[in-house]
Amino acid sequence: MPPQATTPESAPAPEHSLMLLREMLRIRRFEEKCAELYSGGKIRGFMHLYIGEEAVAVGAMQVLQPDDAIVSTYREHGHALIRGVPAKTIMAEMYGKQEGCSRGRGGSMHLFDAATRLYGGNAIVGGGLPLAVGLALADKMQGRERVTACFFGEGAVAEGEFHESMNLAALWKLPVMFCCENNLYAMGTALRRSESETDLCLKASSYEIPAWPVDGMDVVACEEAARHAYLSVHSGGGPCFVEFRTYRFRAHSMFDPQLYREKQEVEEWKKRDPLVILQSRLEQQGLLNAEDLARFEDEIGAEIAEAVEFAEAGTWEPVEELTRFVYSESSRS
Amino acid sequence: MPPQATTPESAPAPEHSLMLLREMLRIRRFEEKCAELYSGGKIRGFMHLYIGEEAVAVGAMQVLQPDDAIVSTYREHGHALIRGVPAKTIMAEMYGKQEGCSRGRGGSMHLFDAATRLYGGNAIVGGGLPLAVGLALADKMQGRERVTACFFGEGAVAEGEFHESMNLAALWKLPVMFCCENNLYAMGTALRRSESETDLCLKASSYEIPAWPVDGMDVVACEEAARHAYLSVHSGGGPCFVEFRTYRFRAHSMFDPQLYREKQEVEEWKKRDPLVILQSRLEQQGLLNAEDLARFEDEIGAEIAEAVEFAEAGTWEPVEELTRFVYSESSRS
Amino acid sequence: MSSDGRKTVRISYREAMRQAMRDAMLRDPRVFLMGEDVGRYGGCFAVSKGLLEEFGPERIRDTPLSESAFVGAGIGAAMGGMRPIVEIMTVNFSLLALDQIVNNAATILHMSGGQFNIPLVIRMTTGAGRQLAAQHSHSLEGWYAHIPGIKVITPATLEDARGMLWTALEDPDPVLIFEHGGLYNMEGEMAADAGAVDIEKAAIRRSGTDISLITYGGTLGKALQAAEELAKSQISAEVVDLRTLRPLDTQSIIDSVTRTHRALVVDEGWRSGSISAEISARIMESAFYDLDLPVARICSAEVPMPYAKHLEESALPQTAAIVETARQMVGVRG
Amino acid sequence: MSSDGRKTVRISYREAMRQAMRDAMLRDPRVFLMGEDVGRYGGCFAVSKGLLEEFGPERIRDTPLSESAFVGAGIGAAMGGMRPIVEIMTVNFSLLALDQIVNNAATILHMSGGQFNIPLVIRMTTGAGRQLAAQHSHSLEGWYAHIPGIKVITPATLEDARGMLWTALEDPDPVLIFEHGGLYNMEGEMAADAGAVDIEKAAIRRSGTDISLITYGGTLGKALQAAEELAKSQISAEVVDLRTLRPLDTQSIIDSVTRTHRALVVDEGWRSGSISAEISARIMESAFYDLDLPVARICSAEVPMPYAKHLEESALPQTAAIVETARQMVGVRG
Ligand SMILES: Cc1ncc(C[n+]2csc(CCOP(=O)(O)OP(=O)(O)O)c2C)c(N)n1
Ligand SMILES: Cc1ncc(C[n+]2csc(CCOP(=O)(O)OP(=O)(O)O)c2C)c(N)n1
Ligand SMILES: [Mg+2]
Ligand SMILES: [Mg+2]
Repeated sequence: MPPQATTPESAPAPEHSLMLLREMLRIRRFEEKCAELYSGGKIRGFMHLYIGEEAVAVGAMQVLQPDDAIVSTYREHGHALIRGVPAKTIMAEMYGKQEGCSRGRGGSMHLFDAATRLYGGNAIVGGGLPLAVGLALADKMQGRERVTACFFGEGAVAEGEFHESMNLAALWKLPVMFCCENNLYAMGTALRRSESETDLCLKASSYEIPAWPVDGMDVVACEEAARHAYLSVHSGGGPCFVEFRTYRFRAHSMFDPQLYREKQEVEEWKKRDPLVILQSRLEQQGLLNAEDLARFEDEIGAEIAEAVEFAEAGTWEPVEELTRFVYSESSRS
Repeated sequence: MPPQATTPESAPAPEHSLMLLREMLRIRRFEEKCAELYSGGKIRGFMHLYIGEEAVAVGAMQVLQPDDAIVSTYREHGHALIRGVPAKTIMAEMYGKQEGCSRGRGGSMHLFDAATRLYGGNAIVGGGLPLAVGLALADKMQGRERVTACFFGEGAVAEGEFHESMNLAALWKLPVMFCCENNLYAMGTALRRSESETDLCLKASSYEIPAWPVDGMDVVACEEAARHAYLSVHSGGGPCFVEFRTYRFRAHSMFDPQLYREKQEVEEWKKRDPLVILQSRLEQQGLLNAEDLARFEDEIGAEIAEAVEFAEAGTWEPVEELTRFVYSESSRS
Repeated sequence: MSSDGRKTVRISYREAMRQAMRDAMLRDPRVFLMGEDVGRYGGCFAVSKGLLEEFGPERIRDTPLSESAFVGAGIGAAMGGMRPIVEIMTVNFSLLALDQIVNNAATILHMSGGQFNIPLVIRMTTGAGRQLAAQHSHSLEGWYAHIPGIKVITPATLEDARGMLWTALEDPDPVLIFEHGGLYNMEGEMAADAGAVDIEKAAIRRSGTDISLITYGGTLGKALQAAEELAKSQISAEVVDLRTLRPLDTQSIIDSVTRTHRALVVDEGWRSGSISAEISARIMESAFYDLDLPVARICSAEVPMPYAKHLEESALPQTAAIVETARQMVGVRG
Repeated sequence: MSSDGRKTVRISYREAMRQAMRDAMLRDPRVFLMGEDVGRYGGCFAVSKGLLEEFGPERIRDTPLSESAFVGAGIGAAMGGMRPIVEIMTVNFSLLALDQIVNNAATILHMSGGQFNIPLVIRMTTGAGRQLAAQHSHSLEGWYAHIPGIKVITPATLEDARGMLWTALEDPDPVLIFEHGGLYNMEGEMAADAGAVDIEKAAIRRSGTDISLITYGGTLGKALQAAEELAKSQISAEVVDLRTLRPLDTQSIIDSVTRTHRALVVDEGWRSGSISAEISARIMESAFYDLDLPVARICSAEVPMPYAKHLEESALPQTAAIVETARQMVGVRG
């Protein structure tokens, strides 16, 4: 059962709300294009769409500052886009072109960007958590008041690396914002089939980490929850854990017959599409009109078209360079 | 601070109490001999003494049935002895003789015994927990009403394998009795320095596993707590977690200067020596007299002397047999 | 009809593997399958599709994402009298369970002085070639073959996909089965009554006299193509399929090399410390004086696998390189 | 005074390692040590004894028993601008952190297209010989050397124990340091001003003309003893200390073999798939025609290490076997 709509405490400024809607739309349209390009064979390998979960990345990213760090998973297109990695370098990456944000060596699951401190999509479930702990440790030891946001799915909670990382972050009071994207499934495994205790916040509490759930389909609520967490972490209170209750509208990856869930369930959740929720709310409040929406679509369409063009025009790294980046090229660290 | 003495709900029958005392004394004297033999170079490698923690093994073993299984750690002399592995085959094992319970291939950290279903001392912290889960799974799938008792120290709680095993056992409602021997230190690391939340039962609860602590210096209380857990597990209620609050009187292993704790603290705990507690209680109740004690000492002394003799007389496995037991000798499983 | 007149069926490697599991489940009630998404999802690569419906959730167990725990549980269950087939979705994730495999599965029989054997089978997908990048493209079967106490097998044909599992399940000790992800869709004719096959001997997949192409798993197909190619220029290449990487069937390797006097090892693992190094060393030790020229190796480039198709292809052993190298080697008349 | 007239001090391998860490902590505020019991306990093998008192708990960090998390945290901290020295108590436990080492430390520079390097040093004790049995006696440094993206070094002398760490810390990429547990108590004279040394080149520890004994780490001492022994019967053995297992200094190996025409590799790892196999294969590939006879290997028996002293000794490479094998090899005049 999808959670019911909650009206967020304080309504944000109109233009901010419009921006949130526009950002979610950017992810949605960008990924719809990715799906199309995947079918066309332009994008290969494993690709995991974020469609349905846009409110989480958009809400959470609002509170992060430029010098904060981000660690994500293989389902990270949304995080990269909203963090500010140019759509064109992301698209070029998925094409495997050297103009891509990881030079075409990473692909969809491994978007990295030093400029925005995106420490990668990580394709090992739970594998990013220890990295986030270490990034936060470095900040703390160097007296920098930064936060590291770590995104992972609820499936990762069963991994030993989750347990070890939560404890270490809490024990050392490190500035990590653990953002659990609970979309109820890990591939085909429902949360109730993988956890004896399905209340994830209760688990976080067992490490003495402040934790709370939030309606992951409501971008305003997501931003609010993220801000609570951010302030607590940033003020030196140690890590926080936010459970974003969301849902994946598409298949797990591009090869998933979805035998494990009812169409009916998906339809129920689609009624709570984060874009629809915010859009109708804004319309009710008379803050959104058809022109705005049309303008958004146009601008985003143009951005994506440009991204595709850029990727198409991109170049293949010469095979002679195959063995680059196994070790650093400068011999000093 | 050592916990204060608790008077157990129901006082056990006198002869049972005397037996408990005698069993604890067996471990104590056996290990004092081991320490002596280690200094003499008869026993080598790593050896970890259980002295101070005898009440846990003696209390817990009382409730186990012959066809139950046991998984332990490198600190398992007590578990093996009380489970019924003959003192002489344990001693021979520590000598490295082929008459040892593991043919001299395991040593102090790896006492195995098929007859009593002792699935080994395991020298990887946390490494035994998944094995216990699997043994319990096999029992459940084969409709056998057996219990697997899994002993481990509080230090293991920080390992990912603890987290994964607790969840799996709870998720599948497997008959595992998790016996956490909380002696407050993992080598030189105090619990408070390794866990953000030091209430271990609270952690167990986060997997929906029933959990309770018990004074690990009071053998009667230990037996009672173990019985509660056993009945719950045996009746199909899924796993239980018992935190035995105890203390290690000796060094972690034979090479430990104990820089990490105050002599004073050790002395405090020695006042709660499990043997002293039970002995004085029995004396007060007039259930124990000097003769009993003298007889115990004599019998145990004889048992140990025989064990040493047996080990001394034991033989070295021919080096030609070095590569045996890498693979099974019968080609069918 | 196959050459030997047995009735054959058209089948895929995936289906052969599934039949092997189904057959094992039917033959022995102690057998069960446990792993991530083996049930409701139907298996990450659809290998176990339909088994949940047929055998139920007790014997087709979906596990949480806890590689170390469920592999360890497989070891425990094996000691407890079951015959578990533990599926680790891919070799890449098996690193999270390595402690259980190396410190428990491989050692307990020995540490217990022979008291407790571990009749466990662990299946996992291995290999690159599908643009899955650095964390999803490992070929570590040769690396696993370094560990005493476990056996490592690599079915590369339909018959082996169909027949190795049962033999592995009957083995008293832990057997790791590596299935190359690129093989699942391979289709062909297989004897309708195909059943258990040995897991000890290497197989000559094609006889030849000029050079031995020694390989296994995902690169067997490339080696056979190369041999076909070489035949056009009158070079007769023998193709040896190792089948089992531990214990290695050294004798078959040596026999082939003493016939052909030239050896080229093809292996998808990274070159340094690969199984191909071990094979080269064993030939050095046992057939040095039969060699017309040094044993050569074609392995994967020593680089984390790049995503870009052209880079990945250039990192992997390819038929053209095998042909080219073999030509040069045969050109060098001993 | 040493031969070259530099002032020397008597020191143990343990103390040299400690001085190296202390020196690094003093030289670079970004350096810190993190691991199990490195602080209050003083280090499982007393290597970090006293450092907590000098540098405090911020820079000498005791960790919980969470190998995967604190190794991963080391990777993150390195990306965050620190220069962590992560101590894994022994190689046996490193298997619990292998996912972080192989899937993250070794791949991130590459997956990020060169954006994020990992200046991380991981130290661990390795090896057998102290009757610690099957779960505490692994020698996996050669196994780790299979992984592209990391470097593997094995200090076997006082100078290397003192000098390799700093160079490793200055390296922009992950470096794994394997310290053989049997070396800590080794004492000897070391130049008082001993400092950083390279971590690229193998070293000739003793020159010879009849045979090359190629080894590293815990078996260097045995090889040198063997050479001493062989000298008595007029056999001149050259002893090559590899020092770094990845990347291997192939040139130095080949140079030595082309001089001596005979090679015996001594390695405490299990034989199959050991680093010695890679060395044999490389010699095959680059010095085949210079060999008077096949390269030979003396490795550990392929068995989980038994506890009993006599069995453990018979499982490990021993001086006598090196001497005997070398004698036979030199007996065979090419
Ligand atoms: C350690 C590990 N085990 C298994 C996999 C295969 N796998 C990839 S995604 C996935 C599901 C993860 O679910 P969740 O953490 O909830 O994230 P979501 O995909 O729902 O966003 C699995 C099992 C993996 N990549 N890593
Ligand atoms: C995975 C692993 N890490 C580290 C060690 C080294 N070690 C051996 S015993 C020990 C302390 C364990 O403490 P605890 O679990 O509390 O058990 P105790 O020794 O107190 O009985 C450590 C760190 C190990 N054996 N295994
Ligand atoms: Mg999920
Ligand atoms: Mg303890």
